[in-house]
Amino acid sequence: GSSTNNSAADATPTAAASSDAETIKIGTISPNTGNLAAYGEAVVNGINLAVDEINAAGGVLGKQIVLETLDDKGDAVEGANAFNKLADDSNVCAVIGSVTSGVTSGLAPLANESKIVLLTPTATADTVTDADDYVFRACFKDSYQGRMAAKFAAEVLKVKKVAVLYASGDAYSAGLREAFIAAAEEFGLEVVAEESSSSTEDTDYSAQLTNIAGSDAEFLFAPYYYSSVGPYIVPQARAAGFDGVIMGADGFDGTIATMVDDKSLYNNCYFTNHYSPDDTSAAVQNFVTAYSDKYGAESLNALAALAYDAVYMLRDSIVKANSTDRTAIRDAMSGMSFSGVTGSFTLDETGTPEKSVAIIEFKDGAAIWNSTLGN
Amino acid sequence: MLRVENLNVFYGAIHALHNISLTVEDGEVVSLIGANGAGKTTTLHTITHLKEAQSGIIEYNGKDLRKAKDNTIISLGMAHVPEGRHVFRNMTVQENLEMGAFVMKDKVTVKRNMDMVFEYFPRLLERRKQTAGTLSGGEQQMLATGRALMSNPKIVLMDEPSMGLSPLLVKEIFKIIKTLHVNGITVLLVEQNAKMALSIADRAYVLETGSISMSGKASDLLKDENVKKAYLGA
Amino acid sequence: MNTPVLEAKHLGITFGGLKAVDDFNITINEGELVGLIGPNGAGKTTVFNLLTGVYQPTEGAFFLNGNKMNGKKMHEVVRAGIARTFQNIRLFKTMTVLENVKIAFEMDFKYKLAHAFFRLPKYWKDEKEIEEKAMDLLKIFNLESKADYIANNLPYGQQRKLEIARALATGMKLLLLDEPAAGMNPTETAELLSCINVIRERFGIAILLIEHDMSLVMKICERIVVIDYGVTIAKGLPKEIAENPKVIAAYLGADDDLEDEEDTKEGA
Amino acid sequence: MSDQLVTFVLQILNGLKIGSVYALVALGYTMVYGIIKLINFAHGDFIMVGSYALLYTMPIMVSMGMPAWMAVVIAIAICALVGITVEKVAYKPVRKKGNNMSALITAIAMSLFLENLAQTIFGAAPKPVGTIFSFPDMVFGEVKINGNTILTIIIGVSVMIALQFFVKNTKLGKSMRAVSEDGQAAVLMGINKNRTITMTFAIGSGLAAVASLMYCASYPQATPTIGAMLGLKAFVAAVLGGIGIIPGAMLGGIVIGLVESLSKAYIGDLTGGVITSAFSDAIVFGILIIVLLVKPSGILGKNVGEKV
Amino acid sequence: MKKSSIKSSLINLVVLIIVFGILIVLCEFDILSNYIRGILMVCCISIIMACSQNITVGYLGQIALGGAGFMGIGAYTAAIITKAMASANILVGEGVPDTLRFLIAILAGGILAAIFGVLVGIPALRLRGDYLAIITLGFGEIIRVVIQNLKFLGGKGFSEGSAGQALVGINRISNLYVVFWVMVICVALMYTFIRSKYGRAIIAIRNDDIAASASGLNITFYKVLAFTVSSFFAGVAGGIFAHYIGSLSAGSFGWLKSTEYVIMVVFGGMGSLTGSVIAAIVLTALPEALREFSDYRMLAYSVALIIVMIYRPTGLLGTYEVSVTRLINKILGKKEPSLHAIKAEVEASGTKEEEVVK
Ligand SMILES: Nc1ncnc2c1ncn2[C@@H]1O[C@H](COP(=O)(O)OP(=O)(O)OP(=O)(O)O)[C@@H](O)[C@H]1O
Ligand SMILES: Nc1ncnc2c1ncn2[C@@H]1O[C@H](COP(=O)(O)OP(=O)(O)OP(=O)(O)O)[C@@H](O)[C@H]1O
Ligand SMILES: [Mg+2]
Ligand SMILES: [Mg+2]
Repeated sequence: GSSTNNSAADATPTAAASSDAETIKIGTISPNTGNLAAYGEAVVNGINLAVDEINAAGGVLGKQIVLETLDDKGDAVEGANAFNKLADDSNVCAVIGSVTSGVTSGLAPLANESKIVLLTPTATADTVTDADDYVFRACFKDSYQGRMAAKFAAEVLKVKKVAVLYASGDAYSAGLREAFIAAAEEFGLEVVAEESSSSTEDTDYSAQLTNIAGSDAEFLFAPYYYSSVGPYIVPQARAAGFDGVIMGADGFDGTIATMVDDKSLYNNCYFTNHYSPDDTSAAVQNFVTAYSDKYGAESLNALAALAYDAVYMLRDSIVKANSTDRTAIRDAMSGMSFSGVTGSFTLDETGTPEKSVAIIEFKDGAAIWNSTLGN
Repeated sequence: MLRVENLNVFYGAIHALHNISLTVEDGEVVSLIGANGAGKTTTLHTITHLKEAQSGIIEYNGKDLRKAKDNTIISLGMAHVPEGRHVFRNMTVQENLEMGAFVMKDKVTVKRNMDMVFEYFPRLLERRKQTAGTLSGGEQQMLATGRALMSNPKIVLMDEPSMGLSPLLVKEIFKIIKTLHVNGITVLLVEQNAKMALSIADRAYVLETGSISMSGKASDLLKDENVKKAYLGA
Repeated sequence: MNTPVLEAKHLGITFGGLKAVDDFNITINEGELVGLIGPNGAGKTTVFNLLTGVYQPTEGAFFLNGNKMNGKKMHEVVRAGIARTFQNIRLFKTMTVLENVKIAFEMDFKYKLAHAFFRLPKYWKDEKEIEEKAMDLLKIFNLESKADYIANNLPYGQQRKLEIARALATGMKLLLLDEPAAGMNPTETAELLSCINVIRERFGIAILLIEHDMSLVMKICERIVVIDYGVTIAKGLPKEIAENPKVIAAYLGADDDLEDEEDTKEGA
Repeated sequence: MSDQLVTFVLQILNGLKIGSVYALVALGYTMVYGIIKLINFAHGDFIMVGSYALLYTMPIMVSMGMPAWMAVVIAIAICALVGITVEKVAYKPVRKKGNNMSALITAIAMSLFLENLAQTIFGAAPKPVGTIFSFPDMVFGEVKINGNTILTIIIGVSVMIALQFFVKNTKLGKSMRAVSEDGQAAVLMGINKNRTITMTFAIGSGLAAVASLMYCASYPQATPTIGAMLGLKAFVAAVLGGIGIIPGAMLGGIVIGLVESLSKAYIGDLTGGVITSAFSDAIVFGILIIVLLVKPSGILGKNVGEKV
Repeated sequence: MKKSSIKSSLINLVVLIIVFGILIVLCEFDILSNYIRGILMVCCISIIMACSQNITVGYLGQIALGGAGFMGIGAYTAAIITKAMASANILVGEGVPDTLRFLIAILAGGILAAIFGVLVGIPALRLRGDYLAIITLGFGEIIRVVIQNLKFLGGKGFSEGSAGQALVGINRISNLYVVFWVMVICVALMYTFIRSKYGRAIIAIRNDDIAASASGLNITFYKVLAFTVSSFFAGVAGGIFAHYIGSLSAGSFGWLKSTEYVIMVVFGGMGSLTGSVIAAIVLTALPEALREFSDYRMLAYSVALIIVMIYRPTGLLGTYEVSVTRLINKILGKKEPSLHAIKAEVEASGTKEEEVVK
């Protein structure tokens, strides 16, 4: 379980420089600048929050955790440089990162070569953890999440005709779309319209949504991030005349902060998530409160929660290994069971959690737990 | 009217003008002659702020020109026909002439001046609506000269106004300079065509590799053996 | 003389309603030097532009050694044998004098991409040969000592000469010179004149010359063509032209109280 | 109307909606390019500045009892100020000493700078912009026209006409043209070159604020990087229409918007799914390339070749 | 001339061997960390890219913003080829060095990029200046979008591929020693190219294209040639990149990446290959050196760029080429008229003059 009894207020500074023996150094890699910086920000906040809590509670193995937070700008080369820098530092016992699947795919082989754990909180592309022994993640993978969305559509919402809108240039979005379509067939859904945008950073989806509204789809699967869901996709879909269900994946988490003034537009929207913010469990509530107090609710989303959990996963592994040896940590993490903000799970042989998904629904501007689905 | 004293100008490390001094009195036509690269253009450029001086005095009607803002020079009554014409290539002939009267407020005078220019250069009237960039070399030269006359200048600095012009037009240009002279307008004239320049000027300066080597009454210089040899091709 | 070097028949071009050149005819024989004069804006430069493929004629045709040249691009015309200089000097300003000339030996360079990439012997041989040829050309213009200068640093007069040298390097049969003496003082003009004489002797090429400096024109042109408003108004020997009343009215101007132009630049 | 026709009309309207925003941004681009021949890569980021300015001043306006859109007045002032500052601090010194290329690089660097500065100040997380105005939609049978789209087009056309008049007929406008063609000669004519360029930037950047108002009305979110793609598209629009030509920018913006929307809507069906709507950016560039090859200076561009 | 040129080639070779020797020693004795080695690898890639872009941007004087697109073509081609070879068991296994596959792949990457260079160059180069900039940018974006949507270029590739995903599992067989020499050879080839009639023609066209055709140069041919050569080397750089990073996403070859390399060219000096080399190293290392400042590093980077552009608009070297021979002569106290130094100065003032005279 995760330790949750501390508020952030009395956290010790994370950058405290003390001698090697007294601290445990963890490296992190995320896009802190550039156009993905918003994701990096949430992840870094989540990590900092967890580390501050752990340190305030006495650290790990009696030592304080020190972070080395590096930026990859969302660029593979920058990511590789950052990773090498961390791997070269023998004090760094594990690396948390990176955020996007694109960059993380590039880091995975490096992690294996340097024999250091690479734990990505958020890279959901299926291939990320496939080949490499040292690569783990805190999130479920796209194929799983996409499947769950289809299952929800078919079994809970009982819709028949579905449409898909996705970003073909984005690994996350394209991966989810593939999984959803594959599962749609299995669950007897008919895909009546499929539209795409070139990236998740587009601002205008009206043309595609007009087509979708013109089809007889009752359900739209749109795997995008909150930054486009809130201001663009949902309002534009409604403006185009689509009144059906709009469903997304964990990228939807955080939409509340990006909604336009008319919250009723978002009714009838669902998404699969790693956790539910209104879950009454202590772990979730403590996280939500602590995060909002410290960084504001604006950037609170699944990315932050996963990053937060990643730190605790790593802590648990270190405790279990009772050492900061890189390989020992790997061995401890392999197949570990964990329970945190984003649920309770066990890592499968590739290093990916098998966990249930929470289905969240928007109701008049609030995110409300709807149900929990598992395989 | 115009007094230049101990002027020094550099292009990077190249010392283009060495301690140049010259004066132009009210109503005079003064010629500046010299070989290619002697610094004639540089002198004119420095006077109208197209080039910065290193040291020296430029005084115009008692006013320190070096301290004046560069775009106010024309308002002081000084117009410049620059070397290389510098017409506004994408504007029509007429628009170019209007630009010449940019600082003038009185529309009637502008109209009158434009008519005067068209009278000097009927060719420009024919080409009134043509964009200046497509004019022939000589036509552009006329336009540049005409444009400078649009602002009722008291003094005109002319840099090789006859360059590239047909013999007929060369005569025309010199006639215009004479007319200006008669009308009391002061002219500082830079010319390769030294013989003609000297023949219409009151006084002249000879510039040699950035220094004034000779000066005096134009008619005297015209007879000077050295000048004849070097610049008149005698 | 069998076929003339250049034969232009009824050449004409229109710019948006303006007939810049109309029914222009000219025949130039080997070794001949013909002058093309006329008032500003008469269409002289435009004739050059037509003859070098800058513009395509809207009417007529022209032939080099009997071969039709219409429709050819500029570099094709040059390769066929017509080279020119420009009214506003166009040098490769940031390159050395030698490089400026070497460029124009394009036709003589035979080495291929592979030779260049790997510096095979053929590369060295060609480069060396052409460098020698280029230096020979520069010598004619007294520019050999300036071979390593950046073209932009040359005084105006020498830039003009370099432009001519570069044109010669193309190995042309007909040279078009557009106001080579503009902006030159009488002394420099005289030098230019002797240069032109030297290249005529050395290369035996034909030259078509645009110039407003009548002292030069009258001295070296064997024949003169006068155009005005794009139309040919006179053709003939220099003497005839100088006395032609039409030419005087349109171009030369009558003698008057100002100093006479003709002898202004005369001398040396 | 048949369903297909309705959809088609709707898609045209979608195109006009984004196209009119591109047009507004492109006007600012063209304005600056027309005068100093600089592709001001930072122009898109001025839009970003405008959005943040709106975001933070709107609540103030509302609390003072004024309509939210009045915030644009302050946004214009802020954008103009930023534009002038950028010009003075970076572009002017580079223009004095440098060449085209160094100016272009400076503009790109300035764009990077503004984006990163915004991120440092406002954070990377996207911020929603409240409702600026809700213009009633117009309904014609089955077709519903978005009020904001109509307003954006009206504003775009008015700005275009005003700018065109301004450049052709006012003294400042004429001095802008003169400076753009030959700065040295312009000074000789008595034109204050620096002031003219400063004014150009002020106007161009002020326009960016207007553009961001209309942009935020349709796409209500501010992030440090919204300007990047928007700026690029608008620049493409300006080039397509004929850069430096004011009506060209307007036309280019609308054309790009329409191409984008129609290609997103129909390309999949037309090509049997080989090319999907995700190619819309590629198609926009493809159209641009074709237009430029046919007409190298853009749709309304004049082809003034160099006189030899 | 031939003799002195052989001499200076030899000197350069000796210097390179010494540098390489130092590199081997540093690597073999583990003095260089993986981190530094990675950066050195990226430097080599950047050097090839910057030099290749210098051919179009610097020497030909055309603003081209599509370099990364060609790099992408090279990268994907090379990656797909080694993947195919690996799965078909060609040139793999005991005794066959990975380097052989690597070299074949990057060469193929270069060739395909060059072919696209011709295809793009012929229409694009009819335009000039800012128009060319936007059109090359457009081609670059089209290339990116197409790659993004090709199924066999995503995921595990081939029939297991999935569009939009990063192409993963590329053999990381770019060895720093090999890459070093590939980089040296590329730069040397670009140097000999520029110092031949081809390079001269390209520079002449930048100076004055009308005068160039009046000298008999087929400017379309030379422009397309320059563009093609530049694309070829960009493709080679892409091939190396693919085998260094091990996974590719089309997003990394967008126009912003292209501008990064153009920035290197301008920073080092348009028309100076050694300038590009230096700039590639500096600008690759600079963001790394600024890591300490984390969030502020991109701010610092952009400010640094602006400052350089203000105080040194022609870039660090202008058109000056650093030469070891000259350096040695200088140390030995031999005087040699340094022609190119003069040239650099003229160009500096030349550009300014152009601005004034227009
Ligand atoms: N922009 C410049 N950069 C560097 N040197 C220059 C520049 N302009 C002029 N010079 C140099 O300054 C000197 C004087 O030039 P200037 O143009 O004033 O001569 P000029 O007498 O007008 O000659 P011309 O008869 O050719 O017009 C020359 O040596 C010239 O090379
Ligand atoms: N591209 C063009 N578009 C429109 N008009 C043009 C173009 N080129 C030339 N003209 C016009 O054609 C006429 C002839 O020009 P050209 O340059 O041939 O004259 P020129 O005889 O060389 O005169 P100069 O002696 O002054 O150089 C001029 O009136 C000019 O305005
Ligand atoms: Mg001069
Ligand atoms: Mg002419």
